[in-house]
Amino acid sequence: SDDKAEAAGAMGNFPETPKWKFTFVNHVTTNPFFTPTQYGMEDAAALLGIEKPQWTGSQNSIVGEMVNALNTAISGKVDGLAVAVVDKDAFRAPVDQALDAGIPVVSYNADGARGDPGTNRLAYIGQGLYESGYELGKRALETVSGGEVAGFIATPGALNIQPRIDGAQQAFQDSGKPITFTPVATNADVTKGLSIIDAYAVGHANVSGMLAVDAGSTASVGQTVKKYNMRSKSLKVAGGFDLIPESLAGVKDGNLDYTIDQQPYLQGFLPVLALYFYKVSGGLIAPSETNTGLLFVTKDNVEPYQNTKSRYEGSTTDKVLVPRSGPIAHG
Amino acid sequence: MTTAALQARGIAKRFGALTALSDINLHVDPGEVLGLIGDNGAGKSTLIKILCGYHQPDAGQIVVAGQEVTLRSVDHARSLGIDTVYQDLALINELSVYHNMFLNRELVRWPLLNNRAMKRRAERHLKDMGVNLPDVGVEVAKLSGGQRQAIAVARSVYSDAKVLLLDEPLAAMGAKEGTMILDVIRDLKRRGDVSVIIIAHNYAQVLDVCDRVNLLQHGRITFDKRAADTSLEELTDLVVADYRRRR
Amino acid sequence: MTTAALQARGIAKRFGALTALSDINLHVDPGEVLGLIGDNGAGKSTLIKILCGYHQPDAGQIVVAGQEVTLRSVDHARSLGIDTVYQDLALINELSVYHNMFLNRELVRWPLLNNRAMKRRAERHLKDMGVNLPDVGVEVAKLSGGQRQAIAVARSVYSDAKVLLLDEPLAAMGAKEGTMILDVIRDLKRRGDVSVIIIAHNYAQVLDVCDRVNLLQHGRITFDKRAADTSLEELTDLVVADYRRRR
Amino acid sequence: MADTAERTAEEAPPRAPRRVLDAFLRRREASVLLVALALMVYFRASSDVFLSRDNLVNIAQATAPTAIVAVGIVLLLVSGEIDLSVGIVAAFAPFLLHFAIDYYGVPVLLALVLALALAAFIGLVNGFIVTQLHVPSFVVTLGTFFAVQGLLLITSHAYPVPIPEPVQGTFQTWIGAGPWASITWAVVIVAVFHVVLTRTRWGLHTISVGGNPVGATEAGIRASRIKIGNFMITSALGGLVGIMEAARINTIDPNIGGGTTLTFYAISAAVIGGTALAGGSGTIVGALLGALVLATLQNGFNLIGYSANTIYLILGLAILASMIANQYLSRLRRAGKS
Amino acid sequence: MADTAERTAEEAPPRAPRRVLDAFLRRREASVLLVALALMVYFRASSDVFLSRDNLVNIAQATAPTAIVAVGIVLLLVSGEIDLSVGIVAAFAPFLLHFAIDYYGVPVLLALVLALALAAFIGLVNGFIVTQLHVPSFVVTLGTFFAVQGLLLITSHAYPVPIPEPVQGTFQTWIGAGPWASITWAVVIVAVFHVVLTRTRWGLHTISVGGNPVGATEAGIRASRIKIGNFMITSALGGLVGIMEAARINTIDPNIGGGTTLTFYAISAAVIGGTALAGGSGTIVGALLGALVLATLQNGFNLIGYSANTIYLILGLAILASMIANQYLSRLRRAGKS
Ligand SMILES: Nc1ncnc2c1ncn2[C@@H]1O[C@H](COP(=O)(O)OP(=O)(O)OP(=O)(O)O)[C@@H](O)[C@H]1O
Ligand SMILES: Nc1ncnc2c1ncn2[C@@H]1O[C@H](COP(=O)(O)OP(=O)(O)OP(=O)(O)O)[C@@H](O)[C@H]1O
Ligand SMILES: [Mg+2]
Ligand SMILES: [Mg+2]
Repeated sequence: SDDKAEAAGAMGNFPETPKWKFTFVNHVTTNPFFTPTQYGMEDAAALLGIEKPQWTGSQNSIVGEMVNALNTAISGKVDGLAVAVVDKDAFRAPVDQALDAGIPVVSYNADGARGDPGTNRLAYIGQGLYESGYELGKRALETVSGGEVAGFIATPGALNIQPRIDGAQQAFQDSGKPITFTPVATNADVTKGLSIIDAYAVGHANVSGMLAVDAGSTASVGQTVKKYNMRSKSLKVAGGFDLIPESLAGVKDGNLDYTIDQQPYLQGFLPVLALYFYKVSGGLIAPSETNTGLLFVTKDNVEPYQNTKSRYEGSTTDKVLVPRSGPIAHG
Repeated sequence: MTTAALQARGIAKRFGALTALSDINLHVDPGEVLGLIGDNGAGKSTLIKILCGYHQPDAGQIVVAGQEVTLRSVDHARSLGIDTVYQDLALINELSVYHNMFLNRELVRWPLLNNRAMKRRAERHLKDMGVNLPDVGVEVAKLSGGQRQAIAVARSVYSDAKVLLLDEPLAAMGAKEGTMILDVIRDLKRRGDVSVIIIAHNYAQVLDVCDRVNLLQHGRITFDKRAADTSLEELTDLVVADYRRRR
Repeated sequence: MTTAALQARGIAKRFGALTALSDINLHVDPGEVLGLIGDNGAGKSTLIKILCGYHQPDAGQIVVAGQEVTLRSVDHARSLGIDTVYQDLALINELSVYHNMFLNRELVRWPLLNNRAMKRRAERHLKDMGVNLPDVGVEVAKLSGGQRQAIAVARSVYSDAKVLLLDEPLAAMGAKEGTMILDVIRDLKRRGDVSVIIIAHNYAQVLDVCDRVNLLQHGRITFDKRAADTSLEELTDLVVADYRRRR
Repeated sequence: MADTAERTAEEAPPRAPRRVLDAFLRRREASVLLVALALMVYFRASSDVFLSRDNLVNIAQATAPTAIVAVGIVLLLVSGEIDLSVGIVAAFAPFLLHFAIDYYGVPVLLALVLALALAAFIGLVNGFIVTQLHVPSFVVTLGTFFAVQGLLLITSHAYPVPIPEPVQGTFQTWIGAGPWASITWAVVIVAVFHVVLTRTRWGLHTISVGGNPVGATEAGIRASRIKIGNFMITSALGGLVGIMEAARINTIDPNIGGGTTLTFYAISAAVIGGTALAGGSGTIVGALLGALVLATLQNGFNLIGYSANTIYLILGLAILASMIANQYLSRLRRAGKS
Repeated sequence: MADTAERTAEEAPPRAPRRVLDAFLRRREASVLLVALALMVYFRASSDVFLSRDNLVNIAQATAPTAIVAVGIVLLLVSGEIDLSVGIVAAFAPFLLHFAIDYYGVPVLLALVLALALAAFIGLVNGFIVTQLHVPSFVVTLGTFFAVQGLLLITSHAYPVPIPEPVQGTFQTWIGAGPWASITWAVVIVAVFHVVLTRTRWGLHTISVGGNPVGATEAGIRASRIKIGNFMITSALGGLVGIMEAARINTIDPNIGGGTTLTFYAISAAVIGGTALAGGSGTIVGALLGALVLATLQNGFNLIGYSANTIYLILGLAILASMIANQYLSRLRRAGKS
């Protein structure tokens, strides 16, 4: 059947197209955050009958390596590019070069600095890291009004998480409340990260907030809160990012107030669609700015995340239909 | 004629463009002490390293007690009763004197090393040889040249090997210590079942302890006489003659 | 009395609990060859390493050509004209023969090494000494024991040092090669301006080439005679006597 | 050689406490231990809770994985080799356990054995290529590092999984989740391999092979066997650490070990403890103490609460200061021995 | 020694092409070069554009930074030391340039000199602690790694800055942004230091100090001076690479060098090129070729279109295969020399 599809080369009402190959350039290629992004990108490609996009870039947010990967893709004459523009200056020239070579480029997940995308990409599809960090802080401010808040970050300076912590810090600053926000470095090794957060907790028994900006640290915050029963002490808020099982368990058990879902699946799925439309329409359908949104997973809505494994959250490779019923929560 | 304890037949060895040994035929009988002499760089050490299984020869056979064998490794040769003192001594600087003396032949009270027994035996053997060390527990890196050599020699002499290959065992030894080692070798000879090949540049010592002398020149054995049938003068002449001819 | 070329006064050296040298007084006059003998582990090499600036003494003074000096380093000693052949030879296995011969005294056509000149000179010197090598470009790791020693000796002997310290320069040398080195030393002596301290265990060679002999025992110089006034028998007896007394 | 310079006379038996102190100072590990103790005193002075039970557990848990991997690293460094892949083996092993249990229904203990055996097999491959094909271990293990990372990411889809049901409970506690579980494992493993390195033929030959490869071969020691064995031990220990840590953090995460981070810490612990990178000399107890020093530094400064950027500066300076002190102490120690 | 075994007779002068081939094969770097060429042939066969000008620029730009840092690493490894901090120095140097120009108005060239001098100063500190205070270089440079990382994050607030105005244009092109700029620097630096290592006293003494530390000291070589110098060279080269990369990627990013990643690649390039971790032997041209092999592998598989997870597996296996081939070739080469 696969053969047939290829021979026909057409999907749905779309015309027969070459098997276009798109390349995603990422800053932390092996990070679990982007596992659903890769599923999204694969699923979109399968839907459209094009080749599975390439997932490449840097493992440790080294911009030089990303630029190399981007340039290599341009040399390789790929059909479309999605780039996480984690640095506003570094990608300007390569993106221009790609556009000059007739390769459409969109940015996803990160788009330069606030108010300055830096590159001439056709559109941005994602949700800003800085903004999501700001949201992390803002949500915490609903319950914290003073004291000490720690923000845990695995690798300071790394482009996938540093903007989040900067955003969170800004949120606290903007609030004007008497809160001291301290960024605390954990570790690339999650196990060391847990020990470090544990040590911080031991040394700061009266901390009023513990936030984290990466998956590992978020899970570790939940575990530490539980271990020292910090909810019964001065802790007002604990939260973080991403939906790995241990974080969800933390939310469920009330050790974490919330964890933020940046809907990474869409950050893979939508760029493929955008690039495909551009190609198939000869540029008539230009990619449009798309906010993939941000979702707070709290005790109230954590259950479906825990009880179902889905490609959409990265917890399984299986194709699943996630059932739901009842009214949809709204404001 | 008795079966030789160790025999080399047509041994050749090249290092890149250099032919170190071209056609070596040599044997040592049970209980015999053979002296091997030759200029620096003649290939004596190379030959020893072939006879003990460290180097593989490019051609030729090795016959141990009448049995043709391919020596796969030093360990293999040792299992056939061939033990060696190397010119570079093969000591491990990081280990103590007694561990070096029992290297790869450690006394074990399974699973642990029997350090006490090794220490005791090492002390006794070194004392028997007249070697006096600060302490057998000291690392060999800290020893003087002669002390190091004494350890390497003691290690082989007190093994129960059938064939001992000694590459310049006396080079760094003091006058007195050298004499004592020669005594030990003479004792072995008296026991009658150990064969020894000994390399030395001091011909007086060679004639003193050896039954027979071989000269290695141009990759071949060019001279083979009983010690009783030759003299210090003849040996010295042989070598100097060669040197004069070349000049 | 002439000023000694090199003099040691009350030199002492300890290694941890071990007193290697307790009170050494020794001198060598300009143009003199001094033989230093003693048992293995007596402290001869330790003394040489102090005289060449490698070890720092725990006590005592060193006087070079009448001037009391503190030898800060081997380089410093060398700048005062003291050059050394170490018992461990101090060769760099990774370097070629000629680089080793000129180590830390390289011929330079700034900023580059003058390899051609070093090669040429190395070849000439080694030939003069009767050393025959496959090639001076070969790494010393590949050489035989005697070849290595010849290089170390040639390096010092052909420097223009005022005082040569030779620690067992003949130990691994063949009969012929040893004799030739002794000839070279005799040539130096004839020139009259070079002083030599030579350590050797072969007393015949010592008496052959030295003007004076010192015996190092129990950390002290216990014997000091002109070579002409002593004999092989006396020297051998001295050492054996000590050995007998201890038994 | 009757004339060996004599030992100095001052050998009158010292009094008992003096003797214990002497025996302590004679040990090579003494100086690192002193550094560790000094750090503890300093941090205790800076923070009341530093010596609380909770925090000691925390330090113990941070020490254990580094120490256990460092045991293997010491064996390898002493035998003249290195292993960069051990950290990724640590990440892979718990996934192997998970696959065996959740996909194939293998009983827990058997799955543990299987996972460790597969880990050891990676060590075997490393050792084989190093000793038989003569490729330097740095490149070989860089290659297996990438290859195993690829396998890990492909099979795990770069996504964490929960601890398998049958592992939860006793087994999980016992293998790593219990407060003192991992440090107990570490101490036992350190003790065993300390004995192996210092008191068995294997250890002696490991030292020989690294100290003087030519000499060891001339003495008939089979260097390949020793090295391959040490690669296998290292990988197996790495695998154990991975499973232990997964149990402790209660999730099987592809980021356990942080790629090369764990390896790096382990090498650092080994070197801090007194193992030479150049081979031939090392101490396993020292590596444990090295891991303790690193864990204490990290814990102490985090307890005090330095912020992200500052802590690196402080940590770096503290490492330098500690190691300079360590060097100074061990020179004192050597002088004191005389 | 007249009796030295003679050279075999087959020394009739071979014909010219044969002679050139022989001279080539005699070089130690020959086997790595062959591996690199084989990879190029393979990738050319897999992808038409592999040898396009654009892609060659990509490969050149990926090779250059690793190769330049590897030059310093080779010098250090040969002299028996290592430097883990060089990657973070690379990240720090462009910030130093930025501070000097944007905050203090220092002219560009002077700022470059200042930045490199400060980088070299970090090397001086490393070298001083290693040689004078006798702390192993692995730990020292681990300490400076953290300390400099702290300084970097504190002063940069962990946030990238644009290239200073005065740097933009000619200077930027010339130092790293031009398509062939960085590889030109790399080739020049490799050539210079190849001569330094093989044809000057400094190089000879570097080899001596690493090959036989006792022997070198006995010969009067001042090991400390040599080592400190090599630490300074390495740090300065690291600084240069940082500035070069900042110019190329058009941003001053605190993550240039990726912490230890650049260092790691440089060490790998050195070892692949034929430098021994144990000291005493190494080749700078080999390190360039090692960097080329790594860059080619990375580029080629990316061009073919492998995705992240798979690429690690492939890359790892390719490293192993290449290095086994390399070892095999160099054994052939050694046999062929005879
Ligand atoms: N591994 C090697 N590689 C290359 N050449 C070698 C090697 N080993 C020895 N040779 C060469 O082979 C020749 C013979 O060396 P060998 O060590 O056997 O001499 P020898 O007779 O023991 O000399 P000596 O009396 O000086 O010890 C020498 O020219 C030496 O340079
Ligand atoms: N670095 C050191 N550390 C500890 N002990 C040492 C050191 N160097 C030498 N010794 C000890 O000092 C004593 C004298 O050694 P030295 O090398 O000076 O003897 P030597 O007279 O040269 O002997 P030989 O004739 O065997 O060469 C020996 O007992 C030796 O073990
Ligand atoms: Mg020999
Ligand atoms: Mg001596």
